[in-house]
Amino acid sequence: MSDAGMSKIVRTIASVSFPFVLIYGLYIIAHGHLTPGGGFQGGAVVASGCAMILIAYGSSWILTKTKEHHISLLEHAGALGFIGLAFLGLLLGGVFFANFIIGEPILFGSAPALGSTLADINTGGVLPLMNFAVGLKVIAGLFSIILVMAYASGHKEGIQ
Amino acid sequence: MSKQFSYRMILGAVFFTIVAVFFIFSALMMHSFGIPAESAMDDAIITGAQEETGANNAVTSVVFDFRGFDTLGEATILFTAVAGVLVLFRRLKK
Amino acid sequence: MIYNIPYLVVVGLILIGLFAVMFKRNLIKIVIGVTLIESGVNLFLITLGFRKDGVAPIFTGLPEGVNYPADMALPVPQALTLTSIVIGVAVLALMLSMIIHLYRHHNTLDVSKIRRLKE
Amino acid sequence: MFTFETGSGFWNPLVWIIIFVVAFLIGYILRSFGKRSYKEGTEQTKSFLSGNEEYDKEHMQIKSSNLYWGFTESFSWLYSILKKLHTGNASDYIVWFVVVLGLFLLAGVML
Amino acid sequence: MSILDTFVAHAPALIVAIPLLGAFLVQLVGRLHEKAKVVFALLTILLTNCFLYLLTYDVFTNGIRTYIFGNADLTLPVVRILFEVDAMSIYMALISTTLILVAFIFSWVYMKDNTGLDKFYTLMLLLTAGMLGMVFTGDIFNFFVFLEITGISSAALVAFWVHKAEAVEAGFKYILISAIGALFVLFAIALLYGQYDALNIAVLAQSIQFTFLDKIALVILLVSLAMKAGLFPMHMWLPDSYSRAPAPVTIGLVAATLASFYGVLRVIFSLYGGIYSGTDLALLSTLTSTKFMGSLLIGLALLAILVGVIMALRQTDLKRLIAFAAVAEIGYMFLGIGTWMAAKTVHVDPDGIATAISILPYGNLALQGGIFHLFNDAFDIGLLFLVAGVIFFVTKERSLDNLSGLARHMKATTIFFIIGLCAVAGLPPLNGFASKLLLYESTFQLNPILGIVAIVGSILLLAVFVKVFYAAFMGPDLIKTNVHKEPRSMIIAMGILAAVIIIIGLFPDLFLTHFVEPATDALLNFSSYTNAVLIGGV
Repeated sequence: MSDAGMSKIVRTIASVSFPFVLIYGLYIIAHGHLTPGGGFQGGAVVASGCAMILIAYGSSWILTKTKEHHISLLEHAGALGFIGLAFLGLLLGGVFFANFIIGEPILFGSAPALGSTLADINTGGVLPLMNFAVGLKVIAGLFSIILVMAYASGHKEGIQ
Repeated sequence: MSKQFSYRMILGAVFFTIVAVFFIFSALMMHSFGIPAESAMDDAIITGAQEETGANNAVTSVVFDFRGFDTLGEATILFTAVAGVLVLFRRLKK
Repeated sequence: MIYNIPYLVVVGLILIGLFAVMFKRNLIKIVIGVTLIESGVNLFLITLGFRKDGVAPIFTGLPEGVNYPADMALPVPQALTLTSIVIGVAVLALMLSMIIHLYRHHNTLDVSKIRRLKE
Repeated sequence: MFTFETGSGFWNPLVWIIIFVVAFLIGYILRSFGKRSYKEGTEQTKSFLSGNEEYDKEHMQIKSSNLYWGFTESFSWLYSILKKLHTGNASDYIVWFVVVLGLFLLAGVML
Repeated sequence: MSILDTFVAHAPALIVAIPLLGAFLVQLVGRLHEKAKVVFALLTILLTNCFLYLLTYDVFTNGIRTYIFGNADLTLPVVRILFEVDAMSIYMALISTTLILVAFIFSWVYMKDNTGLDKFYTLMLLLTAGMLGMVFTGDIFNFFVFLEITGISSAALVAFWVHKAEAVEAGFKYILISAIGALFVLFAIALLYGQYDALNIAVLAQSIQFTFLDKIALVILLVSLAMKAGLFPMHMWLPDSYSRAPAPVTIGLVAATLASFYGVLRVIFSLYGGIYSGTDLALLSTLTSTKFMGSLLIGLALLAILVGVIMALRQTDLKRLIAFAAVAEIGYMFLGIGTWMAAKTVHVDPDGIATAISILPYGNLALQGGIFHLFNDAFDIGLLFLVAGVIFFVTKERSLDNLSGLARHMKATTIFFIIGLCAVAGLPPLNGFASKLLLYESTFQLNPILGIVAIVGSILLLAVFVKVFYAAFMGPDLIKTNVHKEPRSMIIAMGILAAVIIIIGLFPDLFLTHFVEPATDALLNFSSYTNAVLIGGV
């Protein structure tokens, strides 16, 4: 992979297909508590889309658009959101990792009927929130790993 | 692979064979594929998942609720790897 | 006995990986060996969770006539495999970063030549 | 509080410290019998090396790699084995893991 | 329920979660000010320590404490992850947090010229969280996850000085070893899960039948954890990574190695405790296998002691030398376990029929010695590594050949080195002797050769460190440039360890009855460990 990126054809196809990959990944994250998928899987899909852009345009181009520590900040946000939800479970639900939202009359609060049901996104308690936090974390984490390694294999001096 | 046989290759080959034999025996002695020997815990999870976590996906309910702490550890491992990779490729001069 | 073939595949993957780690000299191949062992273990976990004629343990749009839990695949091994895969990614990323640095320092990927620390 | 029993014996650090103090006192008493009349800066304080010149301080220091020369020399056969053992090759570390795994499988599973 | 009770009730989770939260926050805090990250990391560890002391008091008065994550509505079987904290876990957690605290104090000045310090502290906090999780968890898969956290973070920390080829090489070796070891641990976990459909250690321990697959799982768990703990033929990564890591990281690695050793203990005494601690006649068929494994462990432990000290004798790199001494010390700990495993006997009546199985009293004594030695090893080796770190910081010199006359400049360091020397070689007034005495006496009763080898190893260890003392601290003042006094934070760090060593050396009995014996009893008392989960609480 040369750092200058690849040909115009590849770039165009990558930019056109990137939104679809993004939407698909976000769908997998959002429906993690209903259908196969979840934060990790959807995050990996989105991160692979980002990696596609990275390969098409080269890491130097990416680094002109965004800085590595901004991505790192997103990852921190994901990690803090996840552990924060666990701590909230301790404060509001009485136990670390308590599912404190389920049964409450707020978003994601309602419990599904038992047995075979249709998809109702308004269920799951803290699970969808955790999915989002983990999804954010995986996107940012995997992308920053790929970005740093792509940059470092072309440049001697470190990043940041 | 080097052409000459050194002591480590002979030693490694002998014990690799022993380990391989034991592993293959253990594979043959596992319970039959598709018929779990014991499934009390998983059955309890499947029946309790919808009621207790409100999620239709039992796997997600295991990942984020029943074994949520594992997932925290897993997210931490990814965080560790990112921190490790960033440490390795950091700028060395201030 | 025929039902144990998946377990034999698992053992085969683990042994191939172990063989690569033990006897291959290229660092990248060693890392491939580690990932092979990891895939073997992941496959083992997933294999343990399979139930004959079972469906995925998801209630959304569950077909009629599936009596759960007896006809559902076990959910715990799937969760464990997910964890294990992410761990594998983390280990792989760190190993490859170290190999990039090792190559810069030693200008070789031969593991038998990268041994300044010995005796 | 200080003593603990080991089944066939006991250990008490206080006893040891008292013995230490007593030994120190005996040493001090013996030292006080010595002559006080040596003169500093004369030949009396110089070390005697069979009539040879005394080396500089820098050359008097034995390097650490030469410190147990006699021991390492007489056990050179052992050291040559141990050197061969510690190859520093990362694959060898896994080979040793497999060897011990095989040994334990033989000892623990077969029997 | 008072606020203190609430804190104690949630302490097991908080002790692991607080370092994790700190690790996630430390980079953000580090942007505020140059020193803010160090202060923040130190405060995190201090807060963790406070909770740990609360929990220590509770566990030593009220017994085992469990903590279930998430709302526990399903009763049996145990499906949720739970933490099970007994005296042994507390014992290990106290060792790790103290060492990490010392490492943080030491790193204040030691690491100040490096870049990437925010990530350094992140990784150190993650290492802490990983170790604490390993010692607290009651779930075997959770144990694996924390094992990986510990392994990955410490591998990244070993390679922290990436501009040095040796550091990266050591880091790669460490992560290779730790990845393979952890994967085999996971393989064994999967074997157990496939048979019993449980991941909780207590539930598994109740149901284990010691079938062929169980034996294979036991061997794999034992060997891979022993590799991470540095048992003899698999010890070679240990000198590499210990010697090339920055000194504060080395302290963390010592603690991480001991956490793996704790894993070995848990596997033998809790997971397979029904077979090993049981004296039921039905276990007669398993006796040969366990005794053979014990004998093999003893053999490897003796080789570890001898090889460790003999290799240490010819080293010229100071940190590598201490690392080989650490290999020997780990051998002593495994000697304790091995002796306990081999000390089972069968009582036979005149007709040749077995009437009873019993564990001989010296077996328990050996185990006590091993567990006591675990503590001593952590602190003695830790202190010596700190001294080596100070020497490296002041002179920028690793090789003993180029060091000389350091006692003229660094009086405090010299005194701390003498304390560490006496302690690690098992010289009488200090703590190392007390634990080694237990090991000598008990192993001597099993077979006199064991005791003799242990004593010979101890003597050679003294010779090793006398060499270091002569070469580095005595003699003429060769290094005239750049030698300045050691910074105060380093003296405080070494002082904490030295103080602990002296206090335990003076009051070995107090420590033995109040910490080591409860820890040993917690290990040996297999039924109380399982009942805490299966009957009480859950």
